[in-house]
Amino acid sequence: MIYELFLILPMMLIVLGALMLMLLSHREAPLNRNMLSVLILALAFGLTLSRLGEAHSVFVFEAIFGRSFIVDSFSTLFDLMILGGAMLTLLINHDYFKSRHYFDGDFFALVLFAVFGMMALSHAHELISAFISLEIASLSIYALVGYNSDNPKSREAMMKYVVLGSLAGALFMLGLALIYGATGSTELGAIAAHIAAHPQDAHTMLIIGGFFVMVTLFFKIGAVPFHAWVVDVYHGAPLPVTMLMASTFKIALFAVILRIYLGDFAALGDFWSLPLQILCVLTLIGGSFLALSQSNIKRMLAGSSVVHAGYMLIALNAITLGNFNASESILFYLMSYFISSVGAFGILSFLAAHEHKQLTFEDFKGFGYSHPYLAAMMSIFMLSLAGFPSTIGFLGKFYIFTGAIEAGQIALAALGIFVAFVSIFYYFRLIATMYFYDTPKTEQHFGFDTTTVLILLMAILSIWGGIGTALLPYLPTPDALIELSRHAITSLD
Amino acid sequence: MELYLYLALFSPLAGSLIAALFGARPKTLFTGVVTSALLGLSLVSSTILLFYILGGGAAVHVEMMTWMATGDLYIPFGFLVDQVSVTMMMVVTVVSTVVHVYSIGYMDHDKSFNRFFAWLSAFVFSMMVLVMSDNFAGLFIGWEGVGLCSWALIGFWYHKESAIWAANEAFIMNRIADLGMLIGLFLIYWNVGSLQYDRFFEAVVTLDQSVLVMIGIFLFIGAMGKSAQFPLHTWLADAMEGPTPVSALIHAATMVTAGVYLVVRANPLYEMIPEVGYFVASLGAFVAMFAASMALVNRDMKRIIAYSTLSQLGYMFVAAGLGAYWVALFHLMAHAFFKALLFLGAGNVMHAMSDELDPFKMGGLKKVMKGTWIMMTLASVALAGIWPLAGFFSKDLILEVAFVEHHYVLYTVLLLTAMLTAFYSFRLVALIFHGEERYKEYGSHPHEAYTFMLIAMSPLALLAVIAGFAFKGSYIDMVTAVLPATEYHVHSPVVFWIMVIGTQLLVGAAIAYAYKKYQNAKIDKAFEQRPCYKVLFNQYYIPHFYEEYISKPYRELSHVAWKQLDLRVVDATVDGIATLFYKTGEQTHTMQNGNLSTMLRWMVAGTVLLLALGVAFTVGISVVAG
Amino acid sequence: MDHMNVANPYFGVFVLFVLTFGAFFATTVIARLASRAMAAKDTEKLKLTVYECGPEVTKQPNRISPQFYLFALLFLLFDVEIVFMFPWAIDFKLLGWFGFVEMMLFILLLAVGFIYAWKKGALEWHNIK
Amino acid sequence: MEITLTHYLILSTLLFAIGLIGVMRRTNLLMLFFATEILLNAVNIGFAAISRYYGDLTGQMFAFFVIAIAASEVAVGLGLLIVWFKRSGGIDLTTMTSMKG
Repeated sequence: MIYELFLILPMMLIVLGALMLMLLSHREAPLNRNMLSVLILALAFGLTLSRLGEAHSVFVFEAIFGRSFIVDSFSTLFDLMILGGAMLTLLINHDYFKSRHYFDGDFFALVLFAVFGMMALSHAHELISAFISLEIASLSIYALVGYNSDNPKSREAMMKYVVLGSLAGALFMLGLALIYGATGSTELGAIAAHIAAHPQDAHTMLIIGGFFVMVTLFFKIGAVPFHAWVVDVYHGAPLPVTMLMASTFKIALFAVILRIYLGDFAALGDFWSLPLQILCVLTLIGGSFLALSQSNIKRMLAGSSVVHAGYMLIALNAITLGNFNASESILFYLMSYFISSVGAFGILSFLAAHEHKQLTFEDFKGFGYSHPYLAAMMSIFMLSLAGFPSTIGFLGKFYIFTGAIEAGQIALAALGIFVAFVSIFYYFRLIATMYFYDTPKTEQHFGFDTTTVLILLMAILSIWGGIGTALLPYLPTPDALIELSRHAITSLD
Repeated sequence: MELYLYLALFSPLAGSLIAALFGARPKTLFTGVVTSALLGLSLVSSTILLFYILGGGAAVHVEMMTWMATGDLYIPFGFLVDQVSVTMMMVVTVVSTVVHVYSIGYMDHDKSFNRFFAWLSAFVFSMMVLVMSDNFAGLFIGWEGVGLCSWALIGFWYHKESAIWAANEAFIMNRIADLGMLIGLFLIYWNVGSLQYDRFFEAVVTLDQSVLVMIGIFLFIGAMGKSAQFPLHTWLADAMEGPTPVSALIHAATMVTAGVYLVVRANPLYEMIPEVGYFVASLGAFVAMFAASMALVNRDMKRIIAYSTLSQLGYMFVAAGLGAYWVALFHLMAHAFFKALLFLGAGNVMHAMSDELDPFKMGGLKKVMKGTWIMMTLASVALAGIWPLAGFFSKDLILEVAFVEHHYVLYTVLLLTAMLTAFYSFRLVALIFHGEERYKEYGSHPHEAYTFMLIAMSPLALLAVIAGFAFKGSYIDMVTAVLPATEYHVHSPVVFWIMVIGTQLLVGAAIAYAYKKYQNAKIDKAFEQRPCYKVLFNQYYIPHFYEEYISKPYRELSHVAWKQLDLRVVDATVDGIATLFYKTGEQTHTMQNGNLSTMLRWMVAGTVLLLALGVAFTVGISVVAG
Repeated sequence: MDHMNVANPYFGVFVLFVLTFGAFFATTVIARLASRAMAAKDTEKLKLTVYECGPEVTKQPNRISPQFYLFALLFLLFDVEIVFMFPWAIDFKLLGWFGFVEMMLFILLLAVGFIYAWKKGALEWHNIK
Repeated sequence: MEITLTHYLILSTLLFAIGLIGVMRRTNLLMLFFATEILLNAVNIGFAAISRYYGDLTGQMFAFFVIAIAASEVAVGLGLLIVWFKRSGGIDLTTMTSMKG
């Protein structure tokens, strides 16, 4: 009982913190709300960290919740990634929060609610719970997207996201109804038992239901053809929210996708693989087109996030074909994408906070001379996102492609490599813009504060993750990360 | 020895980092001196390694770290100094040290002085990684690194539109080729399970012939990009937009020879697939001739030298393709010395003439620029292949190889090219240094370069003179320890002497003709109207061809794809029937028109599509199973 | 339990989705056809303008305060939570103390939301600008 | 004629189809929210019917959850709609195209 309480303590902390921030929001701020929420997240992070590495798999309060709520090594790792991600997102936007007047207490309460939803998502062992968690996270994010209601773009983005999101939610529920009809349960274990107990060709209804569930999840990660919202919503949302959606929310979504694919629907892998392959191809190509045609950096990064989702779908496809090792590559890729994209967005946020720019390519002309250090770091992030060797992004892609080849998906791996080459064009466009134009502005002073230090940290991580390993023998390495994810995934079996 | 290995490898990196620290500051002489000194250190270490290897020492092999180790994937990261790589190290360090010192003077007035040295040293480091790596992964990292540095250095004067364009062109062409190379590496890894050279070469004999051919072809595609072989050659001439020391170091002596190095390094592979080797040799001979012909009429000093580089790379590929790897490497080395010298001389001339590139606007410069004149003449003699300078020994060997291997067509082509080479080299020398002082019409006031720049160039001049007869013997002894030691001798001494003397006479005649024609040449208008002149002057219209048939259609296509195809596809799937019947013409329904309704329709359409696939698939499986 | 019994008719989901698309296109086409068929063929501009010297049609200004909608929304939200109390009330005796505590927690959470709305001034009727 | 599970399920799917058509056809934002409500309630019918078929009450509990979630979604959506209307004076979604490309 006490142990189980301890297991869910981090989540309770987040909820209580969110409620507290919510109730305090009308007061004059006695202390920095940003730091307060970071503190809460850090506390939860520390509590979760104490469980890392220890193998466990517990259905929490089985008497009350049934088997709908699980705490295992897998969810622990994902909790850490989500909490860490949210923490870094809040910290790196420190300057941005200070520069805009509309970030009051409610904002941080909503962020914490969203984080709670994401954590619950990684713990859900039952589809209704998964849906409710998804909705908690999504509803908070809807509100966050439209938080600056004075900005028409922000409002428009929120409206689009809400309408599309409710359609996606309805599809999820339809799928759930079908699964419930086919198996009589929505608990993942019971579904798996049902699949095992019946012949392969008797699952038509279950598979159709599964498709609808997947459509919703793919909608949320922005796979083509469910991507229409991505660019507009990322563009319209306030920068910190864009970061939260691009990195942390995606991590949580992959938690539930992996749990469904690896744990329980694994036996039906054959059925997913063809549609998934087509989705991969569409996502990789469509995303590249999206990213290529943008003139705003935020929109370009949004388009490229679609492509990155496509890479992870390649690995997902390898999983459906039986190469379960590919799931580590997804985890690693999530981390590498997180590091590089948070860094890149961090620079955008720094600029937006200090110079109030529109963040188009135009604004970056001569950036390499007005801000040499930030420009160098931006180049590192772009290289890492493009998958240039000796960055963490390269390793991430390398694992994904080798995993795909091991699963026999050579064509997809080749397409992935090709798309990676295409991506060099739009990432290098930014680097070229930064260095190949003169600027009338003089060099700006580079000061160390929360934002810049974190950006620097991300840059170092990008490089260290790519080459680090044996240079500094006693530091943890990307391999350690892979080991960690492998360990986490064993708890799903 | 390991210490020297690390010193040779990492001192350029240290220099680059130090210079980068001052990257955005105004010029400080300090950075130039420090990077040059560190390169000198690298040169000394390489020399020590060279003497160690020459003295019969075993190849130095260190495994520095494990780059990736997870599960079945184990990529150690190590360095290897053997007879082949030590040759390359010497070439790289000698030329780059000279170029660094020279650049202190050449870049004297540039406001981005420090940035230049940061990139230049970074380039040297990448190149050292490329040649010293003991596996294909390391080679590829170096390969990408030199590409990146070359991109930054070609576009160094980023305020010039043409420089940006040239940098991007070089980068894109190289990416296309790198894609081929990457596929080759994947094939190797896929079939051998390792990217280590030794593991791969052990496994070569067991692999299927077709696999080997595929690997050979894909690796060579990579080499074609880096070494600017036809049809990816256009970037090299345009890369001359960069500063001249960059052209000397990167686009003449080192980076462009990386392709040759790759083929030489992979010699056990190419031994197994002579048909690919023959293709390499034929392409090489073609490029040699093709590039030389373009150099004949060009009116841009640096481009002429660039085409000559291209042509000499062709020679190297002939040798490598025919299995004479050590000959290719020997020519690579000799070529690096005299070609870098030629470029640096051209740099002096450019400085003197305030960046004028047209040799027709010079003439008679030997009076004011005696030192440069002597050095460029020496380099041109070496390039033309006159005894006893370096070019004679290496180039003549390649001709002999072609002859001995009974490839008489290749031999003839190469012989002709040798004449063309002599002609265009001395056309350039004659136009610049001899004849009337035409520059006076254009109001230039030429002056000799700083003395220390000339002194910096002198080691290259010395090497261009003696590299042939002084080193040939010991070089062959050393390098044939790892490369196939085939002797190429024309058996009949009579034939041999006829060949040698005949070649010398032909080359001499070409030189004489060049002097006669261009000593006092005015621009010959009638000659310029001839079609063959036009074809050559416009580089066989290949850049036009690329622009017209690749770049333009690509732009058109993407435009059409976006505006038309997309419109049609969306309307066909979403609004299809309606638009078929009615030309609504209200507003374009592109994919991202920002309209929520379109988004919703996309979403539903996608769901239905996925569902249809899923159902078709499951029904299919049920039918098969049932 | 014969699951195919359920599965077979639901197999029609797919068919219905296709029909949905058919219906979507059909209604689009019919609407356009109809509007074209019934539209006045004489498209003389003047006929479509506002009558002679008549003033521009003004919209009825929205006299209902937005606050009213906010109230309605809050009512909706809290009202819907009743559905969770209804089954609890029916089985109150069966669930006993455990159920009671659980429901109190639920109501507490609702109360937090209510306090929040209150403090935010969402319930102040006269605060209309 | 006895009304079986099949009939309920067909009803639910028909409703879902109607909702989908509404989602695709409507340009009035309010109508869009109506359409999504129809979608969710179509699913509710399915849940209730299947729950009855299995004699398992959980399905009906799911329906409750769906109602609550639908309400919160609509609350968020309508709240935004009010703001939208106050600022732009209309709720037609064809005006919502300030971002494109």
